[in-house]
Amino acid sequence: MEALGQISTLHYLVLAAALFVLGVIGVLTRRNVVIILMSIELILNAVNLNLLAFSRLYGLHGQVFSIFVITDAAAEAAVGLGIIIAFFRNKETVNVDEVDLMKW
Amino acid sequence: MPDFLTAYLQSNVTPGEAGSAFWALIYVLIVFAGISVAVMAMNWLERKALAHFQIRLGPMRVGPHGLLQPIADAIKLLTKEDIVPSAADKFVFWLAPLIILCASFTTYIVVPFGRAHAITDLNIGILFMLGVSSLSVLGVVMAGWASNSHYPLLGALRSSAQMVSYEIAMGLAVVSAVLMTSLNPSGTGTLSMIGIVQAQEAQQTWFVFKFFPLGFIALGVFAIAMVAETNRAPFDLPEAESELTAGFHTEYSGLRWSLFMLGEYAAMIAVSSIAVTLWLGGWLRPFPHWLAGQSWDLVFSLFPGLLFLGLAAIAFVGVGRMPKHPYFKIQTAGLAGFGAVLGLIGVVLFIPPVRDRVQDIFWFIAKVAVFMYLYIWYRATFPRYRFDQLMKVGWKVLLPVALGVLLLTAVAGILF
Amino acid sequence: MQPVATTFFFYLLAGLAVLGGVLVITRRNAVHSALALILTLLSLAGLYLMLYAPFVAGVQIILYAGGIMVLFLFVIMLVSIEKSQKEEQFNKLWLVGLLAAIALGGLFIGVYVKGKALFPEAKVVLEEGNNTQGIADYLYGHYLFTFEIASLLLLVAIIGAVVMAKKRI
Amino acid sequence: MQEETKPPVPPSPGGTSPPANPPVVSPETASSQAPSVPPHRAAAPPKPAGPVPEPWISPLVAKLQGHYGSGIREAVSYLKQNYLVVDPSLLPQLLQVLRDEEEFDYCVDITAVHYPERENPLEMVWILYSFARNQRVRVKTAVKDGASVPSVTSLWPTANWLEREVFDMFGVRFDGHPDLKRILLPDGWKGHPLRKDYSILQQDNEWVQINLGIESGQ
Amino acid sequence: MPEDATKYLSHLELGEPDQTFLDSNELIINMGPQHPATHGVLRVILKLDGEKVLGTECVIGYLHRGVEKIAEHRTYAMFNPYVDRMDYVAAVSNGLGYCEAVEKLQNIEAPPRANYVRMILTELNRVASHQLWLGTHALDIGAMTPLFYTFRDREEILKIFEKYCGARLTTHAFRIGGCLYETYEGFEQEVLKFVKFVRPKIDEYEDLLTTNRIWVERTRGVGVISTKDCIALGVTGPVLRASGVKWDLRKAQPYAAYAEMDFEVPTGQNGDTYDRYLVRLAEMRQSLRIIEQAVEKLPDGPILAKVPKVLKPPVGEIYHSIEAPKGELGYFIVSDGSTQPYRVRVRPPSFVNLQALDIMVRGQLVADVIAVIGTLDIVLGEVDR
Repeated sequence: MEALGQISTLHYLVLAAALFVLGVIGVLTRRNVVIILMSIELILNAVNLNLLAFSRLYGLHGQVFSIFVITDAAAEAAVGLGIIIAFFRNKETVNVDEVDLMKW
Repeated sequence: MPDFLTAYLQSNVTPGEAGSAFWALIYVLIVFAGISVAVMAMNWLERKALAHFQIRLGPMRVGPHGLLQPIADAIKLLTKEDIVPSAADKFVFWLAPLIILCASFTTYIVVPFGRAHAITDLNIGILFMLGVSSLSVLGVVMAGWASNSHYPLLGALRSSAQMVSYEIAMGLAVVSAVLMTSLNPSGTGTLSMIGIVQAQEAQQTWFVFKFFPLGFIALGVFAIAMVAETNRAPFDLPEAESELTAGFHTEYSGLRWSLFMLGEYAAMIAVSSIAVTLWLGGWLRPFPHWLAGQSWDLVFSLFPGLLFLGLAAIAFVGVGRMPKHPYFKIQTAGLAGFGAVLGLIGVVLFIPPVRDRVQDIFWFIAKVAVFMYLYIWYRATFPRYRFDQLMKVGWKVLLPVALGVLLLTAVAGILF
Repeated sequence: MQPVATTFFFYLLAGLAVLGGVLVITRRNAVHSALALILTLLSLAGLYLMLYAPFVAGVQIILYAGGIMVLFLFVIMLVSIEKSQKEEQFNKLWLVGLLAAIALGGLFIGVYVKGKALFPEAKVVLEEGNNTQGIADYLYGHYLFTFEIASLLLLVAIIGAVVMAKKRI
Repeated sequence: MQEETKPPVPPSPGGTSPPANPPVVSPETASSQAPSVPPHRAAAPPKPAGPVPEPWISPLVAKLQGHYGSGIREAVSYLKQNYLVVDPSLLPQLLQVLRDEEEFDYCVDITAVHYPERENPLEMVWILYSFARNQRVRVKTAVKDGASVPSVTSLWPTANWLEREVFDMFGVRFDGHPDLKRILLPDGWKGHPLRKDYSILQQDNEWVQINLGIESGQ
Repeated sequence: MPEDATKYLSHLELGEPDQTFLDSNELIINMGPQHPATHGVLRVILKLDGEKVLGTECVIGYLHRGVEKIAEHRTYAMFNPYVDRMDYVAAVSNGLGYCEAVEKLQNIEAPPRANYVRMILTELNRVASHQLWLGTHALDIGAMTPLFYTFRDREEILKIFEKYCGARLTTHAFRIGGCLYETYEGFEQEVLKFVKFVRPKIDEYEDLLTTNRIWVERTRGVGVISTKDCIALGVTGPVLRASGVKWDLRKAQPYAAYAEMDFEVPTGQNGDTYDRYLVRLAEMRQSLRIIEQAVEKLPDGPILAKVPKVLKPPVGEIYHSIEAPKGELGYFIVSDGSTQPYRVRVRPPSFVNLQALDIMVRGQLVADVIAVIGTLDIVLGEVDR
């Protein structure tokens, strides 16, 4: 444990980057819309972690912003899931590759 | 070691604040064991009280007046076959009761049983409690889904919809109480559980009487919402046995089922503790200012000991009324022993250092017990709401009332 | 209150968060994905506590773990997962996506390491006791307009969600 | 039904059955007793003269007879209870008239009695009641085995289950019934148990074996 | 009527069930036969739109014992105990209807004392039946406590039955031609004592429920059935009376000695579950009134008429019906002059009333189905016979 040393801001940033990348991989590669939405949540959380890590350096602004990000995530989840339900009702699937109509 | 103990006895902060990991651990163990025992006692009391409401006797066979019934039940549940439906999602099925249990037990980290009798004092205490207790919704949804059966799924959907909707009214009622904590010269309130009680102490009134009737209405909203939140009668639709058999835990049996029960009762005690802390002055004794003074302090500090002596007296009356037949010899001896233990506790509680140390906890528990009794009373009296009516009560009655109380509290806070 | 064993807890929580993230994007069953995401969210809440942001941690637990994820689980239960489980889980561009994402991650880390010099030496003293008040001051003072915009956003989201989820569009 | 001249009163045990016979009759004999057609003179002789069927004279009957003529075979009053025996061809109209014009708005019961020896073995019985008159009337008609009877579900929705039960128990088909299927017995059951040719010990062994997995239900 | 007759049709067009609960236009849910709220072995198939009921279909017959067939193979007297097994919570009423029907057919008259004893026992049984109904109905709606109260008080009635004829539930209290047993020593006092005991208890049930907000919300406007629908569906008993029809066979066509009794027929206006609850409670009070009067007027004399050893009713048929606690209970008996009935048809009130379930729950919620099944007061032993 000692070898790893004191936890610095960089540690948090690397963790946030890892989560961000995981989220991006999910968004780019998965076909299930629900899981894509969850990956987006993962990305938003990585951003939050970044904001909080920097807020240790620059003051409370980061924390306030992370609250806004969480608000945004809630709004996004509500609308996104609404879209998924509407989509599923019409297409009987949650596969994003099948969203290939401009109109139904 | 004695130094350690005396140092502890003289400290007046929670172990979390003191940064004492050892005492925090001890507290965690004590609180969790205490809650488990309280759940068992509550179980017994509920069965007995409900039985007497319903002109029955309730458990009578295991131990005198069924006193050992919870233990017998626990043994039965532990040794029961653990059935997992073959089509269930095994992992989630296994995880769900644990989540509910953890969610309801974790809340006790911030419950202040006394100024120094909490595991720790988080400065977001009430937020933490609401947040963690809202996690039990996850357990409910998971249990319903993992059972892979219609009734549990419908029960879980109902139950989670109910919990999520009542959380809002509950949160607003809590906010109005938190708002009251800011009515001090510095103008800053607190979210800390201990801070809230201290604010009531400083303002010389319980928040239930603050801006009467605003505090009272807020407590009312919270008291209704907390019954719905814990899925108890008359809001126990998720478990409406006449409609959905047993709701989300239909497929559970044995140990896992008992974990659900444990979680449910622990959550009941937890939300009651919130109500007591926020509105009923937490660990403060009744009439701290009206009946102030040394002698009154002394009188009130005698209550715990007197209560236990009273219980012991009841036990001994029971011993006297036991049938004299040799068949009841063990039972009689058991009851006498129980009475003796109660009496001993009562005597110990009269020792001055113990007395001073314990009376906070006593008043807190006494207030929580009132709410526990109310739970039983509701269950004996009320029919069950229908789902749409329940939603109507939550959204169209409690929510506007809570909002109004919040607004009026803010206005009152500025004016007075 | 001084955090204890910071290093240990950081690695524990970071490990759990990454594990959860990996599970989110690899699980076949969407419910398991959601549970993994909850694990990530809770460990992140722990990390927020370590970053002296208890209020954000509380909000994270209430809103994310207790609210948004319940919504997710609801929707997953409503849409039939049996069918989607049998389908191919990843789209055809998975390799490209993976490479792009890893490149992005490399870029990030590179920037962080290079830009380490930009981080101020001295940390701001964030008082845990005043955290909530501080946030409130910013929220209702400095960021009041943003706050109002956020409430408008939520209103729009509510209307949007209701419209979307209605039976007939 | 055309050449039937005798009123279709319930059968008597016939002259062969001595009145002082021991009461216990085995099921087989009971069901195979020949209900011959002689009219009601067979009322137990030793009894004090009990009530006998009398013609039912009332404006209602007069009106119906004026309307339907010989379609109303008989209008009888027995034990202060009135019944009409009518031709099956009159059926839906007559019942509709009774309901709409004579205020017999409550259909108490629909049932049947099986007389295997008769030419028209299934006697259908409609029991009607009028709230306005506080009066009951029974409408009876006899139909051939396998014949179907018009359904009165459109007149009285209550007939729905009652007719299903008659179908279940007697095998009478009802024309125009929306959902004629068995009600008390399981759907695949063979036989109609309340017919006299269905022994009390009889059961659909095949059904029992397939669906219950036991050799026999008895 | 034919144009709106379709609204009474209860068979469901069962489509492909939707597994997802999402477009739940055709969610089919099966309730029973093993379900705690179906009062026995009733199976109801529910077609739902979300929680809203689009239609129901009852599947009955799980308790079918062929009572009518058995009757054709028993003598008149031997069949008497079987009728107790139909509506087993109101066995005395069943027996009364059967005995009176056979008496009419045989042209015997029960002595006045027998009629009064019959009336007392039948009314006691009506109270017991309504008490059992109230307890189970309240339990279905979630109020647990009334069940224990009503069962405590029903116990006293069962004790009287037990003392009178040795049985508590399937009493076989009456015989053709009267009652077999003379009343026991202190019967009158005990019955009067019971009446005095139970009056305040009925107020007690009312205290618990009548003004209870949740109870009122759960029952008012739930399972409404109009007078017209009631008559069209042949619904009788308290359900009909709660819809505003003042019709009680005890008044309309008095049997036993009801003509000499002074009592009222309680009615409701709205035909909803709450009114049916009030009507039944009022009926219990009226029953107590009848009992008091009957005990007061209880004449002396023989309790059993002279009945031939072997009953051979003359050829003919009879339909006799009484007001059972659930509605019109009729017996249609065809005699061929032999010792055994040629055909016994029972017109079961529960069976006919159960048909109204569909129209009462359409458009309501699933939870109301349970309330409505409870308020119909069905006994599956009678539905299935």
